[in-house]
Amino acid sequence: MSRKVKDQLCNMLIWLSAAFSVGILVLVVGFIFSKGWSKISLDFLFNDYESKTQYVTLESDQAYQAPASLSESALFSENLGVALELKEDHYEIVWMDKESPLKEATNNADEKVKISKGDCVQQIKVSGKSLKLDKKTDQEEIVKALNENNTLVMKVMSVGGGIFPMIVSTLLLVLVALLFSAPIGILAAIYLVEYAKPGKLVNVIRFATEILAGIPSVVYGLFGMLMFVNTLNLGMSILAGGLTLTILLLPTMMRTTEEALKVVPMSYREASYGLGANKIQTLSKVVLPSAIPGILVGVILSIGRIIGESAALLFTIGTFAKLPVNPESGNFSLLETGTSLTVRAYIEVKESGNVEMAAAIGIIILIVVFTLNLFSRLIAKKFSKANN
Amino acid sequence: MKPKFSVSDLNLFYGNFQALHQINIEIPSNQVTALIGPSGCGKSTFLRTLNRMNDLVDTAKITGNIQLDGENIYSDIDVMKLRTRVGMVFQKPNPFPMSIYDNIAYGPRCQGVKDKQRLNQIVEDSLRGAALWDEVKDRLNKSAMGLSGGQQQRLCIARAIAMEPEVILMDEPTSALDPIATKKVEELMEQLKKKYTIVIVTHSMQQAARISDKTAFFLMGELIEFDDTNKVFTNPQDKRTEDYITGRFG
Amino acid sequence: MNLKKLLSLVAVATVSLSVVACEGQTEKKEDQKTAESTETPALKEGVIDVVSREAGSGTRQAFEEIIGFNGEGQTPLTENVTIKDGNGVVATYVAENEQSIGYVSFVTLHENEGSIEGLTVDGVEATPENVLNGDYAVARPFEMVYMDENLTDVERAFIEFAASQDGLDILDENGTIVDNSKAEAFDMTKYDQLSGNLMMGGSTSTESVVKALADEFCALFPKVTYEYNATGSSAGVKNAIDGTYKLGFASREIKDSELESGLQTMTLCMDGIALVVNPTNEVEDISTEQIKEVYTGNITEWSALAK
Amino acid sequence: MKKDMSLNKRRVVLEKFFHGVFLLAALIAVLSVALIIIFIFGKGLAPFFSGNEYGTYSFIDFITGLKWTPQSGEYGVGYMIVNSIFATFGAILVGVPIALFTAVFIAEIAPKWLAGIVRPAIELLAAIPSVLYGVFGFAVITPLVKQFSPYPTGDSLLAVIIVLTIMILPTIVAVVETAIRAVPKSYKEGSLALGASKIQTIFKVTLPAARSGILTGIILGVGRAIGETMAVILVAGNPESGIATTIFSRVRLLTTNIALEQGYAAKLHEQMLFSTAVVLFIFIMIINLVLAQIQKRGGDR
Repeated sequence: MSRKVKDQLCNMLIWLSAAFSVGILVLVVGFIFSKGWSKISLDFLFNDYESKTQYVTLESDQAYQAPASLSESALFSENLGVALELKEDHYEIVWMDKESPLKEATNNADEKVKISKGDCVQQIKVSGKSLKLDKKTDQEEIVKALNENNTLVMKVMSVGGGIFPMIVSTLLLVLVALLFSAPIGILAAIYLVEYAKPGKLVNVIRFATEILAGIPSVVYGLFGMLMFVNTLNLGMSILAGGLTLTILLLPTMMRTTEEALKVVPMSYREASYGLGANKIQTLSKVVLPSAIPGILVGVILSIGRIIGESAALLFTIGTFAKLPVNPESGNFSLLETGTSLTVRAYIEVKESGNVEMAAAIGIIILIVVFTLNLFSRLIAKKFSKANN
Repeated sequence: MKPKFSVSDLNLFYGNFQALHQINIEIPSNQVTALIGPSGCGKSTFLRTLNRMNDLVDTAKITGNIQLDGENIYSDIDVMKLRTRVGMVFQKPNPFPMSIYDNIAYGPRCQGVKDKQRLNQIVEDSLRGAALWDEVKDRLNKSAMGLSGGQQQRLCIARAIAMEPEVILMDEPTSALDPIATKKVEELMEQLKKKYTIVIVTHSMQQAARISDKTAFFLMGELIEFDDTNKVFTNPQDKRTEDYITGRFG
Repeated sequence: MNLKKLLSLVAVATVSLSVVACEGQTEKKEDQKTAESTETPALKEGVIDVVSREAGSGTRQAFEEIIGFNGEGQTPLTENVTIKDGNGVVATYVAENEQSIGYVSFVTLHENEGSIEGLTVDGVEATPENVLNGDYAVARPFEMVYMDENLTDVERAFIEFAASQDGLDILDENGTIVDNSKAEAFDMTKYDQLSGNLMMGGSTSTESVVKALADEFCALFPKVTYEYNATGSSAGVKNAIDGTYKLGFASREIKDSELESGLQTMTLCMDGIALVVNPTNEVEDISTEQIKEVYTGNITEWSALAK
Repeated sequence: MKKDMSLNKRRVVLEKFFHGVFLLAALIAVLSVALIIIFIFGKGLAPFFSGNEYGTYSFIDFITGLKWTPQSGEYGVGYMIVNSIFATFGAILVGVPIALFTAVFIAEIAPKWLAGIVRPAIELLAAIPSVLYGVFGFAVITPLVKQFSPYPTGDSLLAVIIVLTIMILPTIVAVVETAIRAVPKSYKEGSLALGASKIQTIFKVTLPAARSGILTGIILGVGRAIGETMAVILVAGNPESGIATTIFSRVRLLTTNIALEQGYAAKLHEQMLFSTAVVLFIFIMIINLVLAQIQKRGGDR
């Protein structure tokens, strides 16, 4: 084959490979967006995941006007100033008067309860009789029950399906993991590049880091469970997950920081020493400032890895989608269980075959990770421009 | 006149390769001493022993004795202090990726000088001392990377002067510069000679003849001859010096 | 030099293979919508694609015990089986593979009504009633386990609620099988203002049912919160014993060895295991004997089952 | 104006302190590996020694066994080891050339604006969580493979290889691209100056010069492929026995075995899962040792 043809073939292969790589990305991202886009909404982002059912007691003392825009199929109650409408198999609140007693509803423990449009009313108990609301219940009976003017107990369910608890747990995980792995990783890399004399000790450290980088995340999951959950008795918790991720991230942090430090020209160090500066001054004033772009890349890579990690968290942080809040004290606690976005996405597919929910979570993750990438690229560019 | 550096029986090994053999030399103060010789003859290595820059090379080992004003610099002394007394300018200009001002102020700041006024004064004096003040005085906070090769080298000289050293070591300072910039740096050295002892490694024998008072000729890690520059260039004692100077080899 | 030659040689061969796969893939994307129109191999001649659960799953252990295979001295499970680790994934897999057969809990069948079809076993419909009257044999208990000394009154109230008429109604609504003939209504007044956190966990099959119970319970006692970690039946039992979970849940009989440590157990309800196939599958009924033959690999063709 | 050169005690102590801190941080990596080994090997190797409270199991049967049926007490990971090797080798065979060519494309061939698009695209590919690759594989790749497969199911070694190839692409491309860009310009100019074409320069000068970067990329690719769990668990089929005879046969890998049964395992069964982790761990050690040797010998000569 003449050189020209060989070149042509190679060139074609190179373009094809690049097209294949980008094509795959478009396919995977396209699939995720097509499957998950329909579920994306503000509620999806901020609602609780689990639906919450409440018994609320209501008294009404005035009559209310139905709004003009109400659709016929909606049932309106003058007594409570609220309209319900049958959606598939449950009745949903479609309209509420501003002063409706529902706004001041209290539950069995006399705590105020927030009831909003879209919540579903499952049952009404009034003057001794209880009426279940589903597609089989007779609509006149519902209206009659709604309009009986004495105390009424209503069973209201706020529909869940949101991923807010998972977002919070994931953010806490990122914080805990970075808080430990960044300092250790950076300091370790400084030792390896600036201090270490070639010899047995450095080889041992390098070999250990290589091993850590190679260990599959499922093995980290087992180790995390054994060490942090059981032996250190942290139990399944954000902290246990965070510590497991810390070790998992160490090699990435160390390697990227090492690369960043190596990129700093030796002449800078020589110049600094030549001016009588000592090692620490040289490090803090010259070497580290110009290595920051590289270190930032390491941090961003790690955040991306934390958000994407699932195997290492399966056995360490729990699977229940709730805010990591201590029930007694009511404030955030790292010792509480929580579940991350990816772990929940896996369980959605595994346990209920819910590909749409997993894809929707995937969309959120992609958006977060992509903005992180963009953000770090801008910073890196700004810093490198400032340096030379 | 007491010598600035008195070097006795100096040997240097990189691992098991011996780079310097039994060097004995007395470097006079407030004069320019040139070190010449073919590449790889150990002149740069010798220069770097004077401010212990070779410590950065793990495999380097030194025997013998170097006295700066009578004090052995290889005893247990503060190497940082040594390097503030013995400044250095490298072959390739290596300004920090910072502003011109910060480059000059770097050394003093490392030694704990914080007062703004004093720093401004040091920066101005050093830049004037390096004949660079007029060219950069209105863009002190611009990045030093924007300067030309010659300006960058003079900036490095100014940076060294800012430490108020007693000696300035120059490792082929002009080999990376064009002729005009080289001329400027050489004129500068004429000024510097008055205040500082200068030891310069150079490939160009014309440069050595032009600016140096004394010249030392190195060959294969040995000091062959060391004398007044015009004596070394007009009637060298050792045949090997004569061959090198007349360009027969090297 | 040789590294370069090896790489380009390998490159030429494999890139074309993956490009074909990639072309196939992109084209696959378009015609996925018209999957129905491409004629699938005639079902009758098709090989049976046997699907089972992963070792240790409560649903699988109960299924194999009742049908009577894969245990000590019994014929083992067939070699070519696809293992899916969860009711949901089994259901989705069966929904998308015409020739597959799998087994899921009634709860999952109840949730995936349209996309998969339950077979009748020995002519008996897979419904809670038939399990109650004993005609439908393939069922297993949902067990709640706890250590008595770990319990506070929140847990005791929840246990009482689960056994009460209200609790059984909820279990019934979620597709499990309860015998609520003799249960009385839950008396809320016995417990004045309850508060605390119900720390629960265990089998994945019982998760949705226990959550339904806990939702109702927390509606009655708003100061109570709950948490359910789906970490598997064995983890449920293990954590109940060491106190990580106050209440553990398993989707299988509790082994005597597990009871030694003083573990208390209570059967919440029964849950049938339904044999499910793809809706396009013409087979309606399967006998217990045939189930054993299929899952031990003696019957491999759908034609052997078609009436 | 002599500055005496006596030692400044305070600064020397400070210097020593920082040196200690940096060293300690570096040792944490060693400590973590030691802890992992102690815990995983501790629990994983227990069944092979007498006196284990949950009963013993022969190591030979474990390593060479072709059947994994915990309820009948048989724990053989032999077939999983072979399947894992097949899957990883397949992914490297297909993935490395593509990744290499893509890296060359970004670093050398593509015009600046196009490289500016392709590079972040590849980075985003690396950022996609493996669970989503699993979902993609489950919904798109297995149905595709089913069309070509003699078996009624798409779950297969081929599906695993395709998913793993996609996953290792970004890892290898990133490392190789930086290695190519680190090759000094003077090499390329030297080759072009001698009349070599752009493509020849790439293959004859640039790639050989970036050899150590390419090898590192392959190391990372192998490590990522052998360790992947969540992306392949939904497409592997995970049968209880059998080495893959064709690329269409179902496979169970070492990693999927652990993730599948960890929730349900107890006593001896759980220990055997840790033994599987030990095998995986030894795999990683071997891979690192072998490729570290190659890198040292074939490195930046």
